[in-house]
Amino acid sequence: MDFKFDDKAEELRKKIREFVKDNIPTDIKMGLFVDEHYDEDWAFAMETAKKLSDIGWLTMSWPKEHCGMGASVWERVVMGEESGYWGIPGMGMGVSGTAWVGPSLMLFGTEEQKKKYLPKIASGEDDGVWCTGYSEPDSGSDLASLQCSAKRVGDEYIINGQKVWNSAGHRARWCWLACRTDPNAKRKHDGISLIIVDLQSPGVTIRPIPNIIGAHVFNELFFKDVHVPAENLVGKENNGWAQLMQALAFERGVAISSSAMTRRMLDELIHYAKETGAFAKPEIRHKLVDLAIDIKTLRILAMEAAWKVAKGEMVIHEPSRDKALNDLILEKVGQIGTEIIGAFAQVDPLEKNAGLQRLRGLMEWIYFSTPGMWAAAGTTDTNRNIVAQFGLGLPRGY
Amino acid sequence: MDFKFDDKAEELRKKIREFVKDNIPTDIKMGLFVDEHYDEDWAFAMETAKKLSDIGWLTMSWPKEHCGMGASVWERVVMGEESGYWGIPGMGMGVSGTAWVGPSLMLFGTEEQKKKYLPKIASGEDDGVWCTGYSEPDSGSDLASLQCSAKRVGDEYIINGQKVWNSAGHRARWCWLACRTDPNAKRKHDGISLIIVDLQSPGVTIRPIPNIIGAHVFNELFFKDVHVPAENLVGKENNGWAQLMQALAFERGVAISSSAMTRRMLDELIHYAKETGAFAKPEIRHKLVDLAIDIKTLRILAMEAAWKVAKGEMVIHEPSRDKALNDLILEKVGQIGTEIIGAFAQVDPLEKNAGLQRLRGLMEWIYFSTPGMWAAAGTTDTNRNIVAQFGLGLPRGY
Amino acid sequence: MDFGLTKDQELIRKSIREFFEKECPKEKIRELKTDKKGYDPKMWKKLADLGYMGLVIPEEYSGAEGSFLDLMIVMEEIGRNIVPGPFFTTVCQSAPAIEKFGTPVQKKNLLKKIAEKGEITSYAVNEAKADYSAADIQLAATPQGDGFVLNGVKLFVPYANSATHLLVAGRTKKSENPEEGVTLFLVDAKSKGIEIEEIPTAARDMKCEVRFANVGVSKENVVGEIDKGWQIVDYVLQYGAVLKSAEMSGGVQAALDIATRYAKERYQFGKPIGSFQSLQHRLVNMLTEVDGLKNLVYEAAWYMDQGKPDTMLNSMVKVKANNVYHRVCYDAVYIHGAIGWTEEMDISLYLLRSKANENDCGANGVHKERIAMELDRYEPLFLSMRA
Amino acid sequence: MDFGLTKDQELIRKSIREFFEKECPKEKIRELKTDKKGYDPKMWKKLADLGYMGLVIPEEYSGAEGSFLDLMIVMEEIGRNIVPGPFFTTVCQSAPAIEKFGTPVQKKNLLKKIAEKGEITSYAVNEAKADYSAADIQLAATPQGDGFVLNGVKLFVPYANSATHLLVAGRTKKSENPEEGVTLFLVDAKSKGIEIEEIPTAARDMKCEVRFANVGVSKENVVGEIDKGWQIVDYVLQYGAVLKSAEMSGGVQAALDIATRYAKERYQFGKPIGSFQSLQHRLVNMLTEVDGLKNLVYEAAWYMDQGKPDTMLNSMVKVKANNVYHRVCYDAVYIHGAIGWTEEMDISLYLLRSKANENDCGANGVHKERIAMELDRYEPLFLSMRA
Repeated sequence: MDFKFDDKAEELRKKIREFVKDNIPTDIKMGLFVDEHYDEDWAFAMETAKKLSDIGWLTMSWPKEHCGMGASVWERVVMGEESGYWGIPGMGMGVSGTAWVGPSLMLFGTEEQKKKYLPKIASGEDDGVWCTGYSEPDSGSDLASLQCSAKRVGDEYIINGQKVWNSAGHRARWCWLACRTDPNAKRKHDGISLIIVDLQSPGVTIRPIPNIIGAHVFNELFFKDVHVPAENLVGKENNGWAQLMQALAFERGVAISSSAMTRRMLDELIHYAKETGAFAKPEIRHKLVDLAIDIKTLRILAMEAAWKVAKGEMVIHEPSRDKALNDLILEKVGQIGTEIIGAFAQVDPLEKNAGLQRLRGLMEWIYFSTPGMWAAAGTTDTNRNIVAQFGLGLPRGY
Repeated sequence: MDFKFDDKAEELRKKIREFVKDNIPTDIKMGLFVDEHYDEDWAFAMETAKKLSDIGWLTMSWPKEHCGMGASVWERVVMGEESGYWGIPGMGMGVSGTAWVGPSLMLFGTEEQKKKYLPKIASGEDDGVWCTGYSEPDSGSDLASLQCSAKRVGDEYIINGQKVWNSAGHRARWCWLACRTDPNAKRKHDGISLIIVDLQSPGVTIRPIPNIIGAHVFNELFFKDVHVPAENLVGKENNGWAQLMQALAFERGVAISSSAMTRRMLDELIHYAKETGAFAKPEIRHKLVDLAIDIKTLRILAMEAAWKVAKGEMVIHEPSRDKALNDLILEKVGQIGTEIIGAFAQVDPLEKNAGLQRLRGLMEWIYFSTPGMWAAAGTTDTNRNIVAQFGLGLPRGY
Repeated sequence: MDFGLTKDQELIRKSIREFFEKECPKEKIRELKTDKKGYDPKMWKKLADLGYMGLVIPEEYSGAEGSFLDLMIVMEEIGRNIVPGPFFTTVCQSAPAIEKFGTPVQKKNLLKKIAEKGEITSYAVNEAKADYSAADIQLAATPQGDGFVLNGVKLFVPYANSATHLLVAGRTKKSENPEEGVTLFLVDAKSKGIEIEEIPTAARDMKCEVRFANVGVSKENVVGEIDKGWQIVDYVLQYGAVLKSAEMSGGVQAALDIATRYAKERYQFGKPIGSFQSLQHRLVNMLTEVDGLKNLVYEAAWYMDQGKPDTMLNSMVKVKANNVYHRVCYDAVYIHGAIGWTEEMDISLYLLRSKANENDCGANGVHKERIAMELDRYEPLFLSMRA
Repeated sequence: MDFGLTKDQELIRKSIREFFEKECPKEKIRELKTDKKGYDPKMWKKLADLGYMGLVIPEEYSGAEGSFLDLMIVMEEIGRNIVPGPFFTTVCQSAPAIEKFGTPVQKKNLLKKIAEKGEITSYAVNEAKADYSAADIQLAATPQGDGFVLNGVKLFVPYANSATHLLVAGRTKKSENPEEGVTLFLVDAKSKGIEIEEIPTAARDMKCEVRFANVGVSKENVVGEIDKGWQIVDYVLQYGAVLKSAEMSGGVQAALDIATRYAKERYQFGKPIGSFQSLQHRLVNMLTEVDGLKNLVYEAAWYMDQGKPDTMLNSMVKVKANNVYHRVCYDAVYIHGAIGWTEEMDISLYLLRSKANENDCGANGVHKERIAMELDRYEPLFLSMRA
């Protein structure tokens, strides 16, 4: 056993903190999707992405041939922790590109696709921003029932249909689209393909879906006879479901950065509670203690999963286990956070410079974001189903 | 609206308290099934039952023709509250007889059965003690799959099979037995009958099943070629399932007395916490406050259900709703109770006169009883299924 | 024991529910979020004309002299339809304070105007801590000439920008016990020196910051006794807590209905999502919470109605309402999946109000301590049997 | 970062697990509940012969000088198989205290006997409050002649009736800060004036009441410095908390396995009950808790092993263990239905130990306050970036 990071990873941590000191304001607005709403926040995020790219951190886990650093698992973990804690924006550029489009392309893409798209993502340019097109109005948890169609006509696919919940859709150049290429497949899972769509193509319409507090995070994408070159097919036609499951697994491994983010929230809360005198109340400080234990637990679980990955083991149920736990922690942060803030928790967290906001609106942001997070990347229940099946070997229960 | 009891009910409450003052020790060991283990406790319970019977309270809700008082719903509620709060033993004489055997016989029994059994129950005699034979080793939540068979031969039924979880089986004279009279019925629900079995019959064996703390509450009953007169059939042959559902509904309406019992526990806990100084700690007293609110909530829900009964409405999902809530409250009482007691919560609650017991072992009794209670009278999940179907109109989900 | 409404009360519920369904569809509520006033004066006028402003005001001041239970029903319906507006602060906070503690002149002036014209009075108690503690009341009320001069800042004052009057808690004396030295003033909202600014809340429920700079108020406008205002604040806290809880109870009843309906209509994996057991049990727990809150509110309201407020129960009800409102709205949004988390779904309007509702009339901290104080005082029943 | 065991550690785990599976079947555990000693001396002898008593005792005292992690593995396996016996109080509480704070003579006398003969030493700290607070230590240790005289009562002293020695915390000085004036004594369990009585615990884990009436103890038997014993108590508390948590972690790993197996094997409504979603999700939450506890224990034990105890983490681990042990055992029993609630099912043995485990080495109250103290001291990382 060894619960310290290796020297190389710790060296990286030091460098990241220097970067943070020079580039990231200490009072940055943090939180899920927080930088996608305001133009100036997005601009700052992209500016930061460029800087990260220059150092090689934006896609550090990618191999060197694809403009990455070939970073080790533990370096990636350190990057995840630090970016979560310091709220480094632009780290994901809307998440999709760096987190799963790139890795998926490396697994399933053609040489031409790799050459065309990977450098764009790794460079931190606007052209490297992606969004993901999975869900549809009638296909949520039951994703395999999706209907958006891609019809092969000559050298092209013609796309028709609709996607929803496209986070960063309004910031993205490309869409990582799951669509139906074989409407007659026997099993609904067998007719799906992944296709890259240029969002600047004619026939694409993007409609914002303001979230509960009016933040522009989600979009609806409409495809009307959108022509896409056949070379944009990723992997094999009708083999999209397996590729997509792989991509989803990349998506769910957020526990490292999320536990670091909630740890930052906790640190800020404790500090605030000390300053306001709330920490002197046992009924408050015991709740903070409980939360601290939860966050510590999520961190060690995420570390254990990373260790398995580092050993070359498959992790199947672990990311789902950690995602479901993270869902619970987010609620607790929002609850105890807004309890400590008190009446000031009513103030709109989206409002810039609202004088009565406390802790920059972080706690309200988390409070109102949480139910959305529960539904994202597989609902809490969906993730529990996965753990039941693959972690405990129980029969499918739904 | 009116949240006061009528004068008659309040008058009854006064009388019950006088009875308690004269007959029930203030330091009585209370709790679920507590009086079935020790012989002297059972003797005291039966002695009390006799006294209750003399006043007419043992079966107060029964009509006068069946040795009852024809008490109103609200009088019964008051009786339930007071017996729960003061821990009046013998109130149920093992529960089955007074709570559902009697009422079921009045609905489905023959005149002869009514004449023979009801007065025995109402008299508080040993011969009026019943146990219930529903569950079998392989038939728990899926009760309709029961296999214990009753074969009609001439004027008799021949019973063969096994029952488990027979609470008070070792104290009872009669068994209220659900058994299979038609093994060839198409639906498993359609071959079941209810039959009265004299436990003194040859071929009946009773084996104790000590519970987790060694208390003798449960029994196993074995029937080997037990001859029972055909006249002991209750209601119609093969119509037992419907009658049994009715009896189960009687069984689940325990929220009134249970909320009063937990209220008593809470009162004792608060008193103890004040004396030991624990109440001065906000992290403790806030938990007591939370518990007080929960108990108050259960009480008002139980009252609302009683009000519907008093109005002549059918209550279907309400007892299940309240049972599931009661399950949660029992856990909380055990948790906060043992937390306040501290290290002394390790002491065996079954031990009489253990010097280091606090609050007479009540808190540990509840702590260790609760998981058993979750499984009794329909598991928590089973009750939630009932609420989902009948309270919310959702499709069957299991 | 009777949990039922009278025929008259049923009628009130039916009328006001239909009124809101017609006059205040969810689209209007969304529009009002960006409205400068934050409520609809036309609907307000109609409500006043129908007599709802004066529902519990005595007949001599042109009111209907209805019961507390009548008012509770209206609040439940306001919550069910999440109707925005100054009804609560005017009818459920300011008016009862004036009616119980005001001078005959104050009553005549104010209550009549509320009942007849629907004039808005806003209750201003919160300051920098905004925690309903006596120590929070620091707005200086300094004697000057025949009256007082007010200096300080009040926060989260509902619809102050539309009010004709403000009922303001100020400090007339510093003392060790912060409950002493509080005085209530009925202040003309147009007085010189008053500045009102909207606080941008998540619910857009028009809470204002009100700044007082040398605002003069005459002695006649003192409500109740000088330095003894805390009992009025306490009265309004209890009165308001029960009615705010009724509003929240109405809200979660609606949220449960919406979520249940969605669970039946939304199909995934070829069946309604309401057939999945984990989701069913979530809904069942919501139902239990909703039923529990509803009936606790009824009980507390009935005691209020009888003129025998149950202080412990009143606080229990608010804690329960706070917990249930959070739990039910969170789960109701979750049951909708991602779409529940958008502006366009009605369910989000309910969740948006959670932090406002939780803090209005006291969050859990203040009420749990009030309950604990009652429990501390309370002689347990079982001891009565001991010799 | 490495969550793995070394080959040697894997071997320890394998050996001790097999040993307990063979030597301590559940039937024996049930029998021992009514045994006067509460443990099996024959098995104990074998354990000692195999060197487990001296696992972490230095070689010079005939021990194996193993690591803290080795000991943690053994405790995990003891917990997994819920092996009753005086291992914990001897090897995980008394021996480390003597090793770190004892005189060379004490070490030689005691550690050697533990390692070689498996002699039992019991740690006696709890008194009337039994809450691991310094104020609880009131047993009077009065100087007399060349030594001290002990008077008082110790509670919940494990296996004291089989011990050759007792390690006793007494009060040598009253002072305002109760942490001052505590002194530890190594007392011959057969000394005149000692009375030992079994406390009937639900777990029948042989906790004793030990009464001291004018028990003489010589100066040589003082462990550490006079009046400065609190640091030893604190050391043992942390050392023990991590190892008790390891035991509890082993217990819930087993409980989860048992419940999962039962859920697969038990059929109702024609399918395994493990296919019902509500039950699945219950098991999933249990798995998450079990995995979390296990890994937190590993982390805390590793820091101990490195000689850099993480005080905050140690307390977090015990709170987590307390919560998880309750949750998992409760749910595991529930998943079994009524049969889980009987003596005959193994799962009940785990639940029976919950209150003992929870209170041994500190319940949540004491550890949450310890964590809070650390948090209070702690300079948050994010402030380090501020100029």
